[in-house]
Amino acid sequence: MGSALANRIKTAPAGLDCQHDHLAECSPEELREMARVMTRIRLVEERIAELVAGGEIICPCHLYIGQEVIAAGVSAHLRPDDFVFSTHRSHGHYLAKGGDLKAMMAELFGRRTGCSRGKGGSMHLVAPEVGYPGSSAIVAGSIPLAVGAALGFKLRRVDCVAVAFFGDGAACEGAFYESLNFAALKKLPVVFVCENNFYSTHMPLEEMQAEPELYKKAAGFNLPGVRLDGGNLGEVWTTAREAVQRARQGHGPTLMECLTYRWRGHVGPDYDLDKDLRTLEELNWWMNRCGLKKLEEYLLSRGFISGAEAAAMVQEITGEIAAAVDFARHSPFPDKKDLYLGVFKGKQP
Amino acid sequence: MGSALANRIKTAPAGLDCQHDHLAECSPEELREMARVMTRIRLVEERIAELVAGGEIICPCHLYIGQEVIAAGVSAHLRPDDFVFSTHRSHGHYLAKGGDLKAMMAELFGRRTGCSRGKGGSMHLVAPEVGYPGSSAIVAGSIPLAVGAALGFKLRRVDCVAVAFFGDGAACEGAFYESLNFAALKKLPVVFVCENNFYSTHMPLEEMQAEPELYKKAAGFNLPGVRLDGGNLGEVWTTAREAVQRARQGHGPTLMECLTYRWRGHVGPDYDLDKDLRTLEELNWWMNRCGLKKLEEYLLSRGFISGAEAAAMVQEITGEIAAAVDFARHSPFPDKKDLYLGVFKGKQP
Amino acid sequence: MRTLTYAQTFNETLRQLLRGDETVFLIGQGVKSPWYVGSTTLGLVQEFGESRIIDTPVAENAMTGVGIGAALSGLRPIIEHPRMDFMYLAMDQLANHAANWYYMFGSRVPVPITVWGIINRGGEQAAQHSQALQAMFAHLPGIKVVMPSTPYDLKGLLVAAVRDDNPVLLVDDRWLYEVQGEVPEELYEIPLGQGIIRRPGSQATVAATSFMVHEALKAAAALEKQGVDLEVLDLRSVKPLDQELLFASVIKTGRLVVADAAWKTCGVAAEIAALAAEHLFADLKGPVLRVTLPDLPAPASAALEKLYYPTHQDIEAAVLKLLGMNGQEVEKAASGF
Amino acid sequence: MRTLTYAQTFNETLRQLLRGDETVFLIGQGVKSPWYVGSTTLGLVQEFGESRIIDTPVAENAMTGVGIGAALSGLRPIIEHPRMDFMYLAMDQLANHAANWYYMFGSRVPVPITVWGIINRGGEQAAQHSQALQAMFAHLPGIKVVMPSTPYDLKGLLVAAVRDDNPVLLVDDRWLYEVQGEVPEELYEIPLGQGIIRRPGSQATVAATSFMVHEALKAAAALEKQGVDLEVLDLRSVKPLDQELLFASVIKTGRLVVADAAWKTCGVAAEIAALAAEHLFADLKGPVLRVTLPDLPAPASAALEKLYYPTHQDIEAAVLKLLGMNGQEVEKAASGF
Ligand SMILES: Cc1ncc(C[n+]2csc(CCOP(=O)(O)OP(=O)(O)O)c2C)c(N)n1
Ligand SMILES: Cc1ncc(C[n+]2csc(CCOP(=O)(O)OP(=O)(O)O)c2C)c(N)n1
Ligand SMILES: [Mg+2]
Ligand SMILES: [Mg+2]
Repeated sequence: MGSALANRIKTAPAGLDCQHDHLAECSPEELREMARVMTRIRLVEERIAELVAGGEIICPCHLYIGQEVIAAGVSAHLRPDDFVFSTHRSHGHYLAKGGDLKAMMAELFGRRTGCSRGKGGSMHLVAPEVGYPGSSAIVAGSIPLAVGAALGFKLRRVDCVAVAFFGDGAACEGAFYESLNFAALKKLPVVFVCENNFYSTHMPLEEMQAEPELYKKAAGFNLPGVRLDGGNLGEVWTTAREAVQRARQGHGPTLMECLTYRWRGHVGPDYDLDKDLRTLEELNWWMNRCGLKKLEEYLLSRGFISGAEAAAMVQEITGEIAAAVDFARHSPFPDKKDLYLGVFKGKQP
Repeated sequence: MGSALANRIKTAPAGLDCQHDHLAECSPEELREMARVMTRIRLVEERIAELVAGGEIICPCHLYIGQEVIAAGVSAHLRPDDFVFSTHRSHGHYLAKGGDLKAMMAELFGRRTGCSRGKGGSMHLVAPEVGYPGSSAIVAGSIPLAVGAALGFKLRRVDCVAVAFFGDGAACEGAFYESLNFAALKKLPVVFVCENNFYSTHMPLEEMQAEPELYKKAAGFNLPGVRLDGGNLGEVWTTAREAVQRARQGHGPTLMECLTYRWRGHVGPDYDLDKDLRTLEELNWWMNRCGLKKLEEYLLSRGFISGAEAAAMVQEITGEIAAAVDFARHSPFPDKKDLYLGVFKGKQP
Repeated sequence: MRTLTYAQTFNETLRQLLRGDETVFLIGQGVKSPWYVGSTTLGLVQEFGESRIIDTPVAENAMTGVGIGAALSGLRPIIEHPRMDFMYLAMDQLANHAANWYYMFGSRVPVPITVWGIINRGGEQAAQHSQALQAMFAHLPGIKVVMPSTPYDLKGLLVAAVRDDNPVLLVDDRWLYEVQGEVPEELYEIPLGQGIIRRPGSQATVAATSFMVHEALKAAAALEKQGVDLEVLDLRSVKPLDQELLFASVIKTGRLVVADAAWKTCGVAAEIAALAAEHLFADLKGPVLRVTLPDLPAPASAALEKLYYPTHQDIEAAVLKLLGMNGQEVEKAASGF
Repeated sequence: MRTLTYAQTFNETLRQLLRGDETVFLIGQGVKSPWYVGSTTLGLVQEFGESRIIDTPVAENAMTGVGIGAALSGLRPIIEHPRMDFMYLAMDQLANHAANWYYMFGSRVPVPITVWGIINRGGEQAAQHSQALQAMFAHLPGIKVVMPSTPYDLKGLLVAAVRDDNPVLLVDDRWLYEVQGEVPEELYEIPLGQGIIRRPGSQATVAATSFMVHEALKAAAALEKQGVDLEVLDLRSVKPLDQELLFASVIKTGRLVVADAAWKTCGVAAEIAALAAEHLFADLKGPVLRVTLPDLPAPASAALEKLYYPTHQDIEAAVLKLLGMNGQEVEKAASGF
């Protein structure tokens, strides 16, 4: 299941070589920063996987491991006043946009110090201070919100951009098409980033979509749609640069379909290999083309980063994660007063 | 407003000549029957316009005048056990599928003898005995129903076909896209007939749709989409023949976009010419290419019908309409017992 | 003070809100139409342009989400739905998103939207074009629901809704459009959550919403002739509800009829009755009666509509029954199947 | 008789219905998944194939409409929604279409669908993945709503729902999946609209739905030790409602607590309380209390979930309060804002 599409991407002209070309347009600083963002996401997610397995984190966690290139490559072009909207699989987008790690970890631990004060959990992270106004766990639910934020930017005459991250499953929902139409009709500053990881829960894309090449949906609404290798940072970065620029300059929306793969199962730390949902072969195929590893190799081979620097980066991040977990563990739980607080803003009726 | 599109169709290779070619495939009997269906719809609608203007009919009536070719040309290929689903603008579809005129008129008059016993009104006609299981006044609402009926036919292994008639406005609703996807995915025996009359209530199509060439939506779901002149009976008839046949033979759905125009305003007998909604020029342009008139001319010029026969047909229909109005007028209103009857089938709880 | 109709007041208030606050805009179906939403939006697109008066494609779900997203980006949209029946298509954005956002994200991101939901019934429009869905929204924790019955209240509640930092549904019944009343020129607020006594009385309370307030007043006038002194309470706000006023009235009169022109089961009238059963048991002198729609879809035929929609007569019958003054049954309203 | 869990019963009943009637099929998200809807559908796709066990794209609105359309063409679909939260997206098809069709077309075209709506709450899933929406559907005239609490009732109600010619919503709470009970092998029906007394008692009635029936039974056991004799009424069917049984019970005990694990305002508990206020005023010895969710979105943190979901303790507190045996406040349930 899913391998027909995996085959399709296998034959695509993507990979390290192509990446070289695109990445050449990035400065070493930019590349190092993206490597840091991706490594941080990867290590955070792996730690969360452990904490879920160990029972310390209870809330359902949809891990982003394997998809890091996309969040990093897109968010590299965003300012803090740009908005990112995400889904149930939101950790990577939150971190790439600059969301606070401690607040996120505390949220996963259900603590009052969490970014949503323990009321949201993994699927509902928030960081308004850096342009991350909340993620929706309703499939396709935040796509119209991104379009609306873009409309807001336009009405307010600010040159901000809204980005909607969503999965291939979301491309089955009517809200997606209604959103494409309105965004294109009004030429709104929004970028639609479809992270096509070929599965929606247990369902392979071909069983959900009559046209699994999702970028083709754009043509029906007169906006540009492109399909790219979501493991290829260069491709993602340059395409996103163009899409964000188009949006910022008032030329309207773009649909980016990024082919990718979630290494873990739909939810939690497992790999969904049992139960006949997907094959080890397929998983290996995708793990072998890990975008993060390719970027590291690129940086090392160019001398943009030394082995020692890379190790130091990992160590620093590991320390940061440990501190975040520690913070979460020692944070108080919300209590009865918190429960009744904040249905409405302003004085309680 | 709307004239950009009117211009587009003006340059299309449609018209009487083209119609000749296609119509040559119809037998004189078939042509006469379609002429009868179209004339009947036209005359019924014109009578209803009078009755609404005169205050005898209260319920909101969305008249089909100007679009008759489509209902007639499509339904010519349907059997009584095929299903037609329609919208708020349903009179033409109901009549073309064989719905009883008296029951329809009584329904518009709000009488107990109406096809929906006075509970539905103009927007909710029904004739299950001829494959017309009800129309929905929710824009795009009956499109999924048609897909579901098609699924039912497939599961029951009968070679019936479901047809969804809907307007250009419906192509803005997410339900339309969800339906296209599922129908194409499962290769269901359904024909999507979009009657693009360039307006959705007061809104011209270009203000609603980023891609007003609606047939293009099909490509995003791997089903054939064709745009045709909905005033050209030959084009509609041959395209529908192919689409219905594809469906019936298990080759899946087709999207037919039929360009057309409603002569009257969105609802009721007026022409929506005041209030700057559309121009007299535009209306005249469309009225000049009346599909019914063209068909009459064709039949007369070929000698397929004589002037006397045509006049007799009109007279017969006029008599039938008068009888239907009479029937409606003399039918009883539903009463309190009727009001409480029939929320559920079976004994009342 | 000037006398305006409800529809005129709507138009004026929208205009003043749009003039006074650049962050306010109007989005919905028909807002630039000459007829789609009555006369409430006439002239707005001419004054404020298509960027602030956004007539939308028929796509209720995303268009509602677009309004919510715009609110997240700092604006104060008024999201109009020409019929509540179409709001079913927008339920996900309203219930899962707007109503949850502030709480779900730990009080960090407010959603200052006003949802203008129109009840457009009668005229043989039938089951898909007649619905009154206030109860569904009142059931949701995170959305306020107001139901103005007079031009004055409309202005004050609409202003308060737009200025409130939370999702507020304003339920607007087109049967009120010709109601006249005195309305101040300037903008003012009526706090969300305040009811009002429309007519003080001593023998029974009719707690009513929206159009039914006028029916209740008619009933009061008719009953007065029979020597019955009715108190009419206009709830104005269904959520939050002015329990204090409600309770005080019932404590005074000892009898309660609730009038709400929507379905009976799990409706707003059920909630008011339940509150009475919970908190006013000792004060009640008799049962709490509901005057509502029967649990039936709206029929088309005018002959049936006449029987379907509750009127002052149903209220009168209920009150008389409570007072034991009449054997008359509250048939229509109490049919409850 | 065999003892089965509720989840096993679900699986067996579906299997038997599919075997016994070619017109029955199952459509919804996750119906062929090894985990999406618990173990309720395990093995079905293997036995009946992908044409009758249709796992769908994520497109709630159209997929529900597809089920309805299939019903119009002569089939009896079971339309599954893995969470009630997602049903907002299908509200138009359920409310405007399925619930209206039979009435709107003059009793000519029935819509024999069973909607299987799953409550999947707890586990820190938060506001968009925890909802219990029975009241919204009970508010709609044209749809029946049943809420089985035991394996036996599940089977009988599911069979009756599928055989009924009308739209029936079966509200399925995953917290019941491990409940055990005796279940006959063969298919049988429990008529829609019949409640049942789970435990006869004399001092107060607890009318409960679904999972709350078990909490009520726990409360009854606990209260018995304090000498309180509680009657527990399992409503089973919310619409139609077994008014006769409810009224008889309250007439006997004179006291009523309603327990429904959904939002309070305009909820099912409100309706029951309103019915009591309307019809049982003379029989009641005290107020009608509601044990429900507070009017809050579901929070994530387990620490908050513990406070959020009502339990037998809330029922006990309510009963004791009614009996004047205890100053204890029914804080959680009666917080009502
Ligand atoms: C409206 C709605 N329907 C169903 C679900 C259940 N659900 C949660 S995640 C998911 C799969 C989404 O797949 P995709 O969009 O591809 O994102 P991915 O998980 O692959 O990142 C589904 C169906 C939901 N959350 N919302
Ligand atoms: C869901 C929904 N939204 C809005 C409406 C109001 N409405 C009735 S007809 C109509 C226009 C439909 O336009 P189109 O689909 O092009 O059909 P036409 O009237 O042109 O035949 C609208 C918006 C509705 N009935 N249903
Ligand atoms: Mg996916
Ligand atoms: Mg149209």
